[in-house]
Amino acid sequence: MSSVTLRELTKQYAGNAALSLDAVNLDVAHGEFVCLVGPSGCGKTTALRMIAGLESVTSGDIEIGDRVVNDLSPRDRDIALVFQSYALYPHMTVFDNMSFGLKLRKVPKDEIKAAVTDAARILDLELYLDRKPAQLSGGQRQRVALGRAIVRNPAAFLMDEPLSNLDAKLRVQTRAEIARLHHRLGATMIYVTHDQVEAMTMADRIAVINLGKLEQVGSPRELYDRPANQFVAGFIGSPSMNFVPMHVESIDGGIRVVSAGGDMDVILDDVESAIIRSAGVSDVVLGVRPEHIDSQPRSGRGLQLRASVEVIEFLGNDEHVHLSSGSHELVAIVDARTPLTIGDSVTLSASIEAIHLFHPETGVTLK
Amino acid sequence: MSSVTLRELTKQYAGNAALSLDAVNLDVAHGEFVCLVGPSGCGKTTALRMIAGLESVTSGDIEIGDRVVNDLSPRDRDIALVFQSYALYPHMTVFDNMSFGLKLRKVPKDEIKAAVTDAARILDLELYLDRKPAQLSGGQRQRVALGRAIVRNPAAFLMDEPLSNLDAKLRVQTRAEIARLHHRLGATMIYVTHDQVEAMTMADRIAVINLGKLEQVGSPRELYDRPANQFVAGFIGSPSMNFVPMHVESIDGGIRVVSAGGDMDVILDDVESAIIRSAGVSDVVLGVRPEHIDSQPRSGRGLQLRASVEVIEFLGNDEHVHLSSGSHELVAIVDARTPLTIGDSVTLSASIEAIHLFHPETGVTLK
Amino acid sequence: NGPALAASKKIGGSVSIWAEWTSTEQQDFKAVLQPFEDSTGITVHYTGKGSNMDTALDAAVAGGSPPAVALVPDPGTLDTLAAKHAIKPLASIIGSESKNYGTAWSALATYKKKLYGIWFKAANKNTVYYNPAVFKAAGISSAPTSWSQLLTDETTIANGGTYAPVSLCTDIGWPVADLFQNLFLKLNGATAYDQLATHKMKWSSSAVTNTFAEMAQLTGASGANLLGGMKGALADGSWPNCTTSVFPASGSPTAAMVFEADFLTSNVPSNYTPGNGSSCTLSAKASPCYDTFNFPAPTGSAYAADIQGSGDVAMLLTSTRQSKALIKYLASPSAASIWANLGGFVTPNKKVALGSYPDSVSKADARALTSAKAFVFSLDDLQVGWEPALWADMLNVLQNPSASNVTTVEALMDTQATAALGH
Amino acid sequence: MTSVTAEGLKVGAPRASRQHGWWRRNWVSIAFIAPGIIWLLAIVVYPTIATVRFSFYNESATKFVGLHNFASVFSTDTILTAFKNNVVWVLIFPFFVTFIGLMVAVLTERIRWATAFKAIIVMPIVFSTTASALVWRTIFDLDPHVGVVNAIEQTVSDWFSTPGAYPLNSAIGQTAVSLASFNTTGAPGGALASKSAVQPGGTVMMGLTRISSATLQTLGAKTPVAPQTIAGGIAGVVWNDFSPSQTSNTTTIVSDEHGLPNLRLSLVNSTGSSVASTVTNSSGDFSFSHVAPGSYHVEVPASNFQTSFVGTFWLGSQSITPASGLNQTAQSLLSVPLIDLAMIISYIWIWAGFAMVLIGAGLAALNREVLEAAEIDGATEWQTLRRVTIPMLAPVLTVVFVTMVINVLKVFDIILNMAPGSSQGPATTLALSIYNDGFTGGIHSGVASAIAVILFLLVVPVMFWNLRKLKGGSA
Amino acid sequence: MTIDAPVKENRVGGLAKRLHLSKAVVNVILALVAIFWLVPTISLLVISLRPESLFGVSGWWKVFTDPSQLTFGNYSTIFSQGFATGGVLDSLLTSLEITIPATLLVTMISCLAAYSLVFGSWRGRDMIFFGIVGLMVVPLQVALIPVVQLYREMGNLFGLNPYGTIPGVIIFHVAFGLPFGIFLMRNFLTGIPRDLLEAGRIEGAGEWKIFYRIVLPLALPAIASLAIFQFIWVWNDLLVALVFLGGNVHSPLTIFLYDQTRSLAANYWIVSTGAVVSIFVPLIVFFSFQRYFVRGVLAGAVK
Ligand SMILES: Nc1ncnc2c1ncn2[C@@H]1O[C@H](COP(=O)(O)OP(=O)(O)OP(=O)(O)O)[C@@H](O)[C@H]1O
Ligand SMILES: Nc1ncnc2c1ncn2[C@@H]1O[C@H](COP(=O)(O)OP(=O)(O)OP(=O)(O)O)[C@@H](O)[C@H]1O
Ligand SMILES: [Mg+2]
Ligand SMILES: [Mg+2]
Repeated sequence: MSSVTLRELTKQYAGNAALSLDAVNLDVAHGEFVCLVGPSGCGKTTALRMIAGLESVTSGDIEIGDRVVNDLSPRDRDIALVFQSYALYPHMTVFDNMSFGLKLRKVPKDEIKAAVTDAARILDLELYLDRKPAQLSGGQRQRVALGRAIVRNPAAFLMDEPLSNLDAKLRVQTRAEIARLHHRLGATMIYVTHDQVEAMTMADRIAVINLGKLEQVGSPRELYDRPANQFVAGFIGSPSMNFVPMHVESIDGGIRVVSAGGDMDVILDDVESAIIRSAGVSDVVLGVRPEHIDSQPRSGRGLQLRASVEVIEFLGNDEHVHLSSGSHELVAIVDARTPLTIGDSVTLSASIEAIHLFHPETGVTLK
Repeated sequence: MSSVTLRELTKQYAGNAALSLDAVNLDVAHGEFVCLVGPSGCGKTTALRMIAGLESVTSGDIEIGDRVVNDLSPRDRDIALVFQSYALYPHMTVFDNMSFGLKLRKVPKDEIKAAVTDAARILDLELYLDRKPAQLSGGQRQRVALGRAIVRNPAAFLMDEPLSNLDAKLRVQTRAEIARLHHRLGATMIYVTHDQVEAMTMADRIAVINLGKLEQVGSPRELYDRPANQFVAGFIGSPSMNFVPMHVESIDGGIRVVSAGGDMDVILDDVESAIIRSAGVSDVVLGVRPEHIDSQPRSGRGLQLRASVEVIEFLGNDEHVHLSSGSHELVAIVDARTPLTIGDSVTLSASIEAIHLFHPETGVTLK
Repeated sequence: NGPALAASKKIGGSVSIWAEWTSTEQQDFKAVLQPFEDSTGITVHYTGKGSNMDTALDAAVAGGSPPAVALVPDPGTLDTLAAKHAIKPLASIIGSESKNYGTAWSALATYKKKLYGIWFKAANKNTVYYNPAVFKAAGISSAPTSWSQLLTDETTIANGGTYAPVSLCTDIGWPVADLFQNLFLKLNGATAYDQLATHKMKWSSSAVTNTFAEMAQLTGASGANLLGGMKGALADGSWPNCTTSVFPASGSPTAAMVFEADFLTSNVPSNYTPGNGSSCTLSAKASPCYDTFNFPAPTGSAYAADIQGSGDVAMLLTSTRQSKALIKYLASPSAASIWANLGGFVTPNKKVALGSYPDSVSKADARALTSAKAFVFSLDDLQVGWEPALWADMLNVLQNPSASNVTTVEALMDTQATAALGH
Repeated sequence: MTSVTAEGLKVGAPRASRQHGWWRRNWVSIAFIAPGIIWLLAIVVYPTIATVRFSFYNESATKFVGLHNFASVFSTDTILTAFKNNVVWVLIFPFFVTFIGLMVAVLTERIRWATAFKAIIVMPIVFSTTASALVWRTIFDLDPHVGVVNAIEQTVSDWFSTPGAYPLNSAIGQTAVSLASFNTTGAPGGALASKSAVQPGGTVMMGLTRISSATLQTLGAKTPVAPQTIAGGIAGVVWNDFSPSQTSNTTTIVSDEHGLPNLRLSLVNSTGSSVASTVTNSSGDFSFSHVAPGSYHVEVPASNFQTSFVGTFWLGSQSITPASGLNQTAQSLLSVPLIDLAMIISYIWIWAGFAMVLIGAGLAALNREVLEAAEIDGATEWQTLRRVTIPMLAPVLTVVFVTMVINVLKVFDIILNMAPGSSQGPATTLALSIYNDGFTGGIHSGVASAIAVILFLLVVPVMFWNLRKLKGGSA
Repeated sequence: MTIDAPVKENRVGGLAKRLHLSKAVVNVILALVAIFWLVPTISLLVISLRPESLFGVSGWWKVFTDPSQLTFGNYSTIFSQGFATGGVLDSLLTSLEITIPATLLVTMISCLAAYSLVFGSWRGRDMIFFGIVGLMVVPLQVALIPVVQLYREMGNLFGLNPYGTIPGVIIFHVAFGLPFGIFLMRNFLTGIPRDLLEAGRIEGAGEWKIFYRIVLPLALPAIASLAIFQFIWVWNDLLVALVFLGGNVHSPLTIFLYDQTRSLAANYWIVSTGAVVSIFVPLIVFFSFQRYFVRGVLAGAVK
């Protein structure tokens, strides 16, 4: 139940020239739930392990509460960590795996039993308490790893993709349990996930990391609506935002951006035009989320888009429609009942609010 | 490039009273892509390992092509397996891990190199070819495991949650690559996943397993639209289908099912009523998918539903709305722009086509 | 038992003593100690250290808790310990008992003019053991008394075809060295022997070359006189295997004689009776015999009565009433007589009556020892630092006595001796 | 000034805290290793240093002699021999022990009687080396009645060549020779021929000696009689010309002498070709009838003395590499005595169990799924073993291999106990030299210490190799 | 049943047979190896059961045709002294008194040190390890006298001279067992995934707890091997006991057996008898540790 602060935190592994974490600054307030997301290998696990005290700090500081803990041993940091690799004790039963931390703290036997039984019930592990990890399925192992963390009552939870091997149902269930746990304990949580839904639904704030650098931190809605740059825009949301390079054309006082083949175009209003002008670019990257593409043409301002249907992926209620417009590939999510067939030429649209524009070189958000 | 057939396949692990696989019959046609889904611990990995020849068969038969392979060693089955736990060779570099199978087959050096480089490019592993597994992130390891399978050209691919540790973007990308691989090679694929989207988008057919038993096999649309029973209905689709126990009431010639508090009710037509009557039940379970719940009341036949809003989860374009109706919890997916706030009392609806009815004891689908 | 003991009154307490002896010898020695314990009330703790005696003693001295009394098998150790002041001079302690030993023996226990030890047990390495019945089977009725007779008898026995003349102990070479030393002593005398021992005489000298040549006569061409030929001698010549072919515990002997010191007695099975009587038979079951003769010198040699041997010298490491009493007791004839009586033991203690020895063989042995004109200690034991090399060289010559090889080996031995002894 | 101080503080403070942190982080690790280090320093390192010091002193450790001891180590043929033998041991033994241990450990995983099998393989370690050496010494014994190996060899060789009627008497190592009056041609055991020529109508007396009475008894030899002349033929007698009662009589037949039955004889004419052959009867007499005029010799062909197999001297020092004819130093460096092989075999017998147990322990810890992955990748069992199991076992295999290298660098007890004395010189090793030079007859230092120091230095490369390998292997 | 049979016959063809064959081959190979290994062992046993007089005269295998050669004479010789001080049973106890503590200490200290070498983060670990492996080569003989002198110094300084006492022997054995012990344990521990220790560390386990609750259980196969070997080596030691026990009235089994032999050479029939007698305890040790060689001790630990 402490805040966690990273100051210019940097990590370089021996034998690896690149920085696995590059001057990351992050404040996680007491009781806050922060999700770390980012592409595989961007440094999420590294960050967690450094906070936990398992990796030495190359430079920068880690504060838990108001102490710099750089040199503090993991066990003095009072945190729980769910390992991406589970790291179960192979020689102990599930019960012993989960109760180990409590036993070390000399918690009375019956309390331990109660806590473990409780966690096992939540995680649907009651039947397996006497098994050894080798006799469990992948998902069961992951749940044991999770259980091991939640039976304790630490100041902060660090969780490294704790639900990645669970099926959808169990995942929703466990997600809810973690959220409940977070509320009940008021514990600070730093949670690595690659699941959009998890990040969006659970996090107070999401931190997006790329190549060891922190790209943006903000509430899910902020990241979704106002990504700081093209990377974040592309990373948040699934399927990810469609990007199309566009050319900037001046038209009577305003600005119009248009794709190479002319199959897409947007007319900007004055404010937007001014921003583009001040950026002094002749090209921009247009971004539009698949779920914001309308299967109907629209009258009025906004994106107009002519394309042909390439692939349709059925997803129950929705369909992912892969489109080809000029030389560009786009994805749109449409209602499964929309009558589309492969090869159709369609005109689609998106409202002006749903349109993002990015600097073609730096990727910084312009609109 | 062979069919895979399981006949009454059963597995019981030593020291585990329950059957981990219980008389499973499954035909995977030559070149077909079948996804195995099911709750954690249901026997998916067990099935794959048995097909691969890593677990002995307790009873039943496995055929690959038209040979019974029960007693054939894995080496002679010409399959590739992506392990849930990766099982990388710790002493080899990424390159060696991926090329090992080819080297064993005495593929010429340059062909090996080409194949590995190609796979590494697809999987974004080019920078890591010289590293050992211990120096990789979780997702990178998983990609190596995947790469090891795809560089080979086996008769069948068995993949155990091969994308679980990848971020959304990479996952979509890799998913596409696997689909492409599948088309290119025409290889038979048996693919374990807990990701709905993967299963729905990639599979020719999905096999749903529960507690070691095969519940239903069918195309994604079949499973989504016409689940054989309540388990499949609940398992396919995320968030999963809402289930509400209802009482059967006869009304002038037809049947009306109504929830305990009366907050929900549906009036059935003649055909439907006849089915319910012939089933001779006085209670049914009603199922409706969250995405099929309309945020508007509707005139005409269908589900009418009065509820209060409990939790709203923001998901970018959509929101998951957790509702409480009488003593029942439901989830509905609504457009993020729908003006809802917590505590609101709302009336929602679903069309009669979206309504499923299940036998209260057996769970068998009635409508 | 002896009058010397009757005089001493009960002292009590205990004393520790170490020696090499284990097994049968250990029991015999304990029998020697018994009367001492009985009459003085001192408990004696005996520890048998076997071939590690020297090391163990070195360690014990270094470790600061040595035994009160120790018996070691070589005079070099005595010198080393005396130099370190680890042992006590004995003259005043044992008094008149020191006169029980001949000057040769006393000299060997003296360091810087002080007497530090008494030679409790001695071994006569000039002894040759033979099976009288085998000799008789070849038509030889008496043991050879000259070198040439020995060679003739060998041929006779060989021609008989049934028995090999000699079962040669080879082991790692020390028995061969003993054989060489015997022959060298008998051919060249004690003075030359001492010069060779201290490397004042070169190994490449003609005396050595001659000795090797004579030794080759003894073994015959490619070991023709040896049991199993040269190959067999090398393969099976390990101690004490080499004795069982002359004195087998069951069955019949295969060889006629074996060269080694008198300690071989303890390896002769107990059903053998000493002597060369008419009743001796070839079968180990009926009454087999063993007998010895002195290693013969060439006829008319002046060195026939020179003796080569070894022994165990008792030293005092800690001086207490008990330990002094014990060493004095060991120096007394009564102690030695007890073991003499049990057999397999000879002492240079002149005061021990020949009558104490149980049989003709040990009597003859003791007589030889006490009547020796000159006594020399086993030469190889004095070659500190290259003793194993010397043994190897001896085996080398044994296998290939050709003149050229002898020259090579002799040169080698000179180098080795110089390296080890510094001259 | 103040700003500088502040600056200094800023730089200094974290450093101080880092160091403090070091101790805090590591004190447990240090405490864990401390007992071992202290123990080793006191009881092993200290004497080692003493040894290094002694290697520069004379034998009684009283005088500094510089490199003298090392010089004499390298100039002494026996020590060169020891070096060479150590090399032979190191080249053969560790590899085979590790290999057999690995194979056996891997294979035992598949059998039901694994525990029993392991016990059998481990048993030899449990014996003291003295006992093991004793056993192997009897197994390799020269005498086929005692040594199993030679017994087997004999059985096999007897299938191929049948011994003669008067084989070498292996008990005493002799074979028949003729007396001087009956010329010898060839070596003992070769063909013998009558000395003086004989014409048809003449008689031949051939006295041989060194015939075992046991042989005569078996053949039922009878008292010989002087031969009677036969016209146009040659008659004669062959007898054992040895009588215990008249040892000096070598010209006439004495009453207690025996004829030599069953001897094959041939009549050889003046050109040296055999014209007739016969076999003596029970009194040793023989005759050739209808002999053409001329002068003849009667020959006893060597085949009569054809010995049965006499055994391989497994424990002997004959070289199995061609080294004869070289000078002493070259021989000590190049000859590999047969006994080295015999001892290495025995030592493998002793130590394979050690390797098996350790490697078994390593196998127990392997990640099975990785091995399964190899199987899926199409590796045969052998390939899996070679390319996956062995590399993953590298740390344990290194332990076994390095331990065995060091073990054979120190080997001496098996030689001391197994080699017959005559072979100890040719089979000696450095450690045996230390033992002999420095240990028998009290403790000397000097050369022994120098050898020990050299041994120590020999291990350094092994350690380097081990360390490098381990670093590469795990991350 | 009768319907099933032909189907089963067809389906696997020769392949199952081939598999069975390979299993049979393994069994045959191992049986041959076992026989090769057993011959000397049996011969030792037989030698100990034959009278002294037959040794070196005829092959031991003769007992199989002439069982009358068997005798327990050698055993009764050895056991003749019974329980008395200096008797075989007294020596057995002394051997245990030396061997058990020496084994426990070596195992414990080696594990601790190896843990520090593998999982510690202090610098110079490799150098220390390097040095320790180097010490494996120090011949025991060269250390005897310096250590005895050291013992005497200890006596002078602290009034406790371990020379001549059983602890003195143990101290020496432990020192000379440590280099191998540390070497073995270190190389074995490198195979334990670090994640496991880290998990323990995070859960609040101190190094000691991690060591004995996580690492030790996982290292059991290695510990068992080390213990077995250490036990056997100390059990079979003669030299150290001879040198260090001085005049101690209790002596281990090896010395007892040594005493049964004569001063100038070994009596092999007694040596073999003694060897047979002295293997029983180590064999029991082996069998009781055998069960720790479980397969896949680390299975399921990490992904
Ligand atoms: N070696 C084993 N011994 C005993 N039981 C086992 C063993 N391996 C798996 N099981 C049990 O068998 C059942 C099926 O396991 P399996 O690994 O096939 O599940 P799964 O469907 O792959 O689950 P997940 O999605 O969690 O990986 C589980 O209940 C598991 O606990
Ligand atoms: N021990 C190591 N030595 C060298 N490089 C390493 C080591 N561990 C990780 N790396 C590298 O550091 C980078 C960050 O790794 P990290 O494990 O933090 O990634 P991640 O964000 O957790 O990825 P994933 O989602 O795939 O688990 C990766 O590129 C990885 O290859
Ligand atoms: Mg990670
Ligand atoms: Mg699984």
